[in-house]
Amino acid sequence: MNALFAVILLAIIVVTFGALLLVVSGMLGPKRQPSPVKDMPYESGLPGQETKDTKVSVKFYLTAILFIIFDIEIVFMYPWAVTYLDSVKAGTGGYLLGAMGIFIALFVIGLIWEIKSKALEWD
Amino acid sequence: MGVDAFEIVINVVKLLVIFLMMIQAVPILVWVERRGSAFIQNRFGPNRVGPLGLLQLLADAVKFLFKEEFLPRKAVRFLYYAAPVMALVPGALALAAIPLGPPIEVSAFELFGQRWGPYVFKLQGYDIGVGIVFILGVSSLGAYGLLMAGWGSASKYSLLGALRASAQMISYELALGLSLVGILLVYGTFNFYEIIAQQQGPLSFSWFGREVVGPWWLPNWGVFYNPVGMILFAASTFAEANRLPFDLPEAEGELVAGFHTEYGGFKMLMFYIGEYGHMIVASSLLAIFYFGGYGIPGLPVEVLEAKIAAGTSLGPTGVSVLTSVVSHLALLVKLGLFLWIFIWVRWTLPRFRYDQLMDLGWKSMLPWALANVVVTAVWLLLANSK
Amino acid sequence: MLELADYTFYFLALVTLVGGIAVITAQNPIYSALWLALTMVSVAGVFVSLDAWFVAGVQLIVYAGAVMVLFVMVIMLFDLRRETNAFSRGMVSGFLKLASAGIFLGLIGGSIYNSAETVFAPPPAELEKTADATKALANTLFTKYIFSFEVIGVLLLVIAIGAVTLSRVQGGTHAKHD
Amino acid sequence: MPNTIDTILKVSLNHYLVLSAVLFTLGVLGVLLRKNVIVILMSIELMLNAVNVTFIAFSRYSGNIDGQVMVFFVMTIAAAEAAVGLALAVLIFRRFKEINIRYFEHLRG
Repeated sequence: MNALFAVILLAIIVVTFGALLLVVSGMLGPKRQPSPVKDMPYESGLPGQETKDTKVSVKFYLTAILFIIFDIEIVFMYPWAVTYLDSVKAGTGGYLLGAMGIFIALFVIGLIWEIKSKALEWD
Repeated sequence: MGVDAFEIVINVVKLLVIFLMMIQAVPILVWVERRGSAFIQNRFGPNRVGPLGLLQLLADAVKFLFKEEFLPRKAVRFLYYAAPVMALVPGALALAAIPLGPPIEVSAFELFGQRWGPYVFKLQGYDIGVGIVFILGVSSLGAYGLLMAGWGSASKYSLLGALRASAQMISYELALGLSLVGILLVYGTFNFYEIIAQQQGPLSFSWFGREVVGPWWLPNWGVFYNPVGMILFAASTFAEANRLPFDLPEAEGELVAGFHTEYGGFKMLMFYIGEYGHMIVASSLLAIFYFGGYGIPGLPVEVLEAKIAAGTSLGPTGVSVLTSVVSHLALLVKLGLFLWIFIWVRWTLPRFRYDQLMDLGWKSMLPWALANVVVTAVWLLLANSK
Repeated sequence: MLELADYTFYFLALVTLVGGIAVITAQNPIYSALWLALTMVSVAGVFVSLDAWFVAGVQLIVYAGAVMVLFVMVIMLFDLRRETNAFSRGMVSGFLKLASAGIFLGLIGGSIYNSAETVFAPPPAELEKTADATKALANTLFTKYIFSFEVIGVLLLVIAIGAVTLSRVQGGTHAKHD
Repeated sequence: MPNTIDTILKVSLNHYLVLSAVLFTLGVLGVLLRKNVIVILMSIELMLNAVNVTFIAFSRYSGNIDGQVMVFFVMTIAAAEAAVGLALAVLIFRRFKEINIRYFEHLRG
């Protein structure tokens, strides 16, 4: 409980510190001379061309979806891993290994399918 | 935060000090990085300002502070400014949860005519029972800083860089999380102190009901139980921190500077602080999980404390403080070594191509990490069966 | 006397509710997503205030670190900016919707208020310390709920295959009207 | 009577339940009022979070760990739902260049 308060306190401290730095460096820096060229987003020196839709590969979002699914499977392994040694010593390790074995087998099937279906191919 | 004023003040100061440690480590690391890269490439590096160029950092910081404020056209003002602040948060929160030394026991004392204590101060910002899960959770917030910067700048290089960076981060987070399962299996706890405590003393494990004990100088480190996990963990932390050979997000040839293309001055520096904070957290986790944390090989903390008590004429509080400081120095030595490896690798290995990077993460490291989990579990089952 | 724990709860509740309101009122989807991420983080804080440290960590890893990143990424991929008419139209239906949500809230609030004998009931003695709590969680998960656990495994496999297949579909919808 | 106010403000199970109820209602409002599918999905996540708060609160106040296990499952389902929902939203967007719930009636296997 106290740790929670400490975490919140530190988060507030960090954000305040960052905001303060922004403000201070904004006040100390020279005032800007606005000019349309300076305002342009960086474009390797060429005149900026703002296309309506930048082509971004759908692969990014596919990667994110697969990440969510595998991430959950990994999160399920944490409580298992923490309690595993205890149950091995208590003699029920085989059961726990079997339970997780099925789960990991499903994980592996999913992973093999993703690799075979070329969902993870980048060009 | 504590029972009385003294404890509360110390605990708040601890938070501030650990945060400042992260901030002040950055100029030093930048100096090491620049001098180190110069050394590797047979150059001089910054050597003009101050002895060995050490004051270069100060000059840089002052220069950064006096840079002009700049907001690109069409940028989303709030996100543009919030992104660098957000980049600071995960590193700072994660670092404060890492134990930097054994707890200091302060025995009761008299001050201002009042009786204080006894206290136990831990050398960390806050002690969280499930420290590993907390650090994983907090560092998974790192993607927001990148995404906000990419979106807020309204520049296509920034956007592409941010998307690449976050896709890379999440891909390697899988391997990272899975390589930790091996360590959790071996130690059976989420608590850093328990993990470090189990790594004290000589190498010893049970093998089919028989206790095997190694020579006294061979420490009981996690790396001997889980070498594959160590390699996977180290490699994925490189990718998480966006360091070479995984620094695709800021591949100069293709993306200018990635998600911080439009940033300059102190805002840029804040992204660097976030990145180095990530490196420091990763190095200390590597030290804690696989290399005994603040323990000294062949000299467990209790033995060290007894030796200090015997060798000096300090009171119990002094002995405790000295033990903590010595152990903390041991951790710092390990940290420095890993940080140097981070820098060394950057100037040695070439950069991956993006498809190679993703292939490595998904098709090599993830299966290896899975195999590591299965092998560790089976090994534990066999080794502990009678 | 109110303690630190109470103030912490009120702070977290405030952040949660402000985040929740901002999610449904922000006209720019990316702000909705970022506010929701904040809400998730403070809900994790609420979990911690209930001594559920492990679940709070999982909340951070899964929700704040994975699901919300996916949302933000999708919004960025499609370049969804400010929406001109983000809310569905219709005065009458809008009023009905608001009213029904209000009635719903009233129902829940009323039932909570009416269970007054538990209102000020003191909490039981603190649960086991975090490490043991996680182990207790694991023991329950892998004995009592083992079947659900394996079913979740199958579900995740199906989702993994289904999401990839969905993203490959080219046609399958009507041509655009109007 | 400051004492009574303190008793009411002292955090108990009901405070968590009220927080959860308000959060859930916000989610319902989001689903009813918004048109963008992605925002609707986010509102659903809001509702699921509210339910999770209830689970954890009851688990803590009745000293029963089952609630936490259930939260685990809810999170899994929520994440899976988000993954599939967003995949559908992407399909709609590719077709109509806009993510409006209206277009979902055109979905066909």
